[in-house]
Amino acid sequence: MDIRILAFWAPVVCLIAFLVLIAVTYAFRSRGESKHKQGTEQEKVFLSGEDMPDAGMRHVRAHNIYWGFFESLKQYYDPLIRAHTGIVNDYLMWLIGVVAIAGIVILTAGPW
Amino acid sequence: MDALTTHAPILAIAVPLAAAFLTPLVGRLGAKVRNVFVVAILLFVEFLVFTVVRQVLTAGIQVYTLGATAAGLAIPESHIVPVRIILEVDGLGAFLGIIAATVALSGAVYSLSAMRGESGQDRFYTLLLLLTASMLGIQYTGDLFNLFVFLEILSISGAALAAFRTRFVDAVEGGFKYVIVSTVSALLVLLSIGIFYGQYNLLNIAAVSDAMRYTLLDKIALALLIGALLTKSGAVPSHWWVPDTYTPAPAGTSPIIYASSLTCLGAALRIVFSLYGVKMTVSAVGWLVIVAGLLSMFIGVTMALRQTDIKRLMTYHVISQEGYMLLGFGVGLAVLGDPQAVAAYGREAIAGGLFHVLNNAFFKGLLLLTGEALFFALGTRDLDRMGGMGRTMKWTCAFFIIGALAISGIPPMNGFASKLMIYETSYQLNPMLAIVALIVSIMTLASFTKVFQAAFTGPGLPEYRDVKPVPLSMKVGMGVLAAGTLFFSLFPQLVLDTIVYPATDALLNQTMYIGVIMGGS
Amino acid sequence: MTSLVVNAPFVAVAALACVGLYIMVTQRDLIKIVMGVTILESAVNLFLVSLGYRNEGAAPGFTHASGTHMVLPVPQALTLTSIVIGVATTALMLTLVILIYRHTGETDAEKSRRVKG
Amino acid sequence: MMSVIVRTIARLATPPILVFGLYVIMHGHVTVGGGFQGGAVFASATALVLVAFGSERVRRYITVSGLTLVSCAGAVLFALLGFGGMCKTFFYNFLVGSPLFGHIPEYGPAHEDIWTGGVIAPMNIGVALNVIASLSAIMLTMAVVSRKTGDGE
Repeated sequence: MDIRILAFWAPVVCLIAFLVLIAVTYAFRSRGESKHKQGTEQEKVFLSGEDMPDAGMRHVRAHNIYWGFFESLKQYYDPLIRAHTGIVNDYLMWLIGVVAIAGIVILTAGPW
Repeated sequence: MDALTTHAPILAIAVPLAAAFLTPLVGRLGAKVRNVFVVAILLFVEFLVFTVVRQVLTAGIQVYTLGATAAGLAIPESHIVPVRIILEVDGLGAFLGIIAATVALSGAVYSLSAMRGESGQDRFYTLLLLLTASMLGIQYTGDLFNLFVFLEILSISGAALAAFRTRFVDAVEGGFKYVIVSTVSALLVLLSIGIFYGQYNLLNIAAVSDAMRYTLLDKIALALLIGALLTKSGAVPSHWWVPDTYTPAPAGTSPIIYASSLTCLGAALRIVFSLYGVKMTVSAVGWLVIVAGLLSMFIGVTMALRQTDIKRLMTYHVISQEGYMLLGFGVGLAVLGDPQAVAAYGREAIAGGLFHVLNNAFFKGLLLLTGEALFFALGTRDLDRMGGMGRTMKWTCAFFIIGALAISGIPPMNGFASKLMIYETSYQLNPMLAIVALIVSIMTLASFTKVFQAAFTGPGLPEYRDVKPVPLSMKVGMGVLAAGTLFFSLFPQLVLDTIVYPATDALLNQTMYIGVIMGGS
Repeated sequence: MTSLVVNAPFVAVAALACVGLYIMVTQRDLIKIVMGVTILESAVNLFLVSLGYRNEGAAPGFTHASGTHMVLPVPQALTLTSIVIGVATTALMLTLVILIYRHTGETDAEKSRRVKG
Repeated sequence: MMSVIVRTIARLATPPILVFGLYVIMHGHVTVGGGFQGGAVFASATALVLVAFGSERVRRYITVSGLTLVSCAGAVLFALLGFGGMCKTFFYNFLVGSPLFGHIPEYGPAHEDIWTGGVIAPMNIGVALNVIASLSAIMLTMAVVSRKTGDGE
């Protein structure tokens, strides 16, 4: 009864490793170019010489994210979305269905 | 102090119940007095719950008999009535009690300022306290009928809370769907309780379990109970109500309603392990639970990826994480008849599931609260209309990162620890289970990256230029849950040894649960 | 014949439960769904009360009871509790239906639905 | 507001309904009945009055906030009686043997003795207060709400 799967898992060690990594990263970063000037053209994003668009235009909105994933899995998603009708009758039907499935499994299962 | 320890189980239920009805009276003295009253009561409940935990850990299963001359007299001297109405708190009840009390406390603190300006706050806190009392009641009771009564109180108060902001049409609709689905499932539970009473003339869980012969009627009752309680805990394929109900739940209530779903999961565990145990065909029921778990995981996470409503996205993760727990419990259940397999990985699987329940109550509750904080500040839940909120709402952003890292199972966090236990054990039953679980974990990370990218990063949007950070009490409410998450992350072994393994052993040791009441063994 | 008489309440329970479930699944009107839930509830209550019947047992009232064998009134207490809870749930359901009607002007489950997916 | 026949019948029927409700409440521990049953009977008088005289008129005498107060008071009374048994265990019948509802009846058929049952009789009263007030509040609210909806059409 004394097998512990988490016995080798030490989050504190993991945390210390992360802190060391962060320190190393910071050390590298501090060796970088220091001639950066606040409040000049250097702060702006360089877009092939174009002007930077407005904040609203620059932000990638939520529905654009993973668009390709949904597009390629259309065959999986379409029936799934259609099943989520939001009609309370369907919810009750599924509830009865779950009870029925559980009943069939339990009644047909033999001992062990 | 001694009397308090003896009476702690009933006080943990009765104090919030009585306070719920006192709240409207106290509310007449002013909003400040009422808020202090509610928080004080919940702090007291928290204290009582920890008293119960200490008692259970040191002195074994706690039995409290209502109306007897002494707390331990479960079976009356005259034997006219078979078993009195009792509370029987074992490791599982104590463990879930911590979740219920802590989440309720943080939710109530969060609501103090989040509810400011809403009308009918007295009723809000009444319902909140009722929900707390019913959660503790379900976990502590040793009586099937009380289980049903508390289940109904939980449904009614949960639905009324979900529909509390009646000015929103989705709130009313979510509350209606919840009350219909949970009433029907509670009626199915009552039907199976009737079946038990008709056969054995008993209502006590331990006594029914002792007399159980696993007849045809018992099988039907088991199917009814499993179907109803899985629905109440939001497992696929009857998870439909979960997003509709959780999404519009006001202020700090969505984590509490989530805790109530976990409570129903706890009730299912009580039924399956303590009431039926090895008397049923455990492998069939175990695989049923595993399949429900896999479906919940996969469908939950794939639906979550698509959502653009921040809270709706998070509620689909509620379903998906429910799947992990069910996978753990199912693996443990499937091998329950085989003591060697239980020792090799069954016990660890159940412990992993329970640890995931504990972790989820904290980090998932935290995420739901951050979603509500964004709604509070911006007046919208639509991710498409958000952006750059990490610049103004720094605390909310930090809490979100903690919760998101934990739920996706990124190594130093507690979500990784509990998921690791589930992967390792389910791999030993069937490698496919662990593979599905890993894929789902990746998709979880992907969907929270999407939320983080859409809501917190990016340039500060002009329409939200004068958004203010959330008030102090909301930060405190989220902070309690975040602190819990970090604590479980840093000391998983301590938490497992102190509360999770006792709860696991309480589930596995059915003879002990029966023997405490019926004597013998 | 006697088995039919003894089992008549249980047949009624099954019939009522089927009617309730059928209404809940097929009828789209919210009020009718609430009615279906209430019918299912009465089926369960009838089931509990029928379980309480004991041959030649007296009603457990302490006045003018005949004989000395009284029925243990547990099923009756359960039924009563379940009726009380039923009143509360029905009131809540009807309140929410009224609110849905006020918001959407519909009592149809499909037309009044605002969230899905 | 209904026709004069309905109103007259309602005037005549209300007092007996109230008395019968009180009887069922007060004898709940010796005969069939109790707080909920009696409370429901009592509250049915509210329904009758509401239907016969209309919610506008009823609202002049009883308000929802007042009813909430009564209902909470009933629940608190019930809870206090439960806490009262804490000298032994919760819900312990601490009134047995005392002059207040404390007589111990003999086993089997007995004469009516209303002073039995211990805490059960006061608990019935608490439950009845709660049930009367909350049922009336529900009916009053629904009457008012449905009136408003009717006007909006």
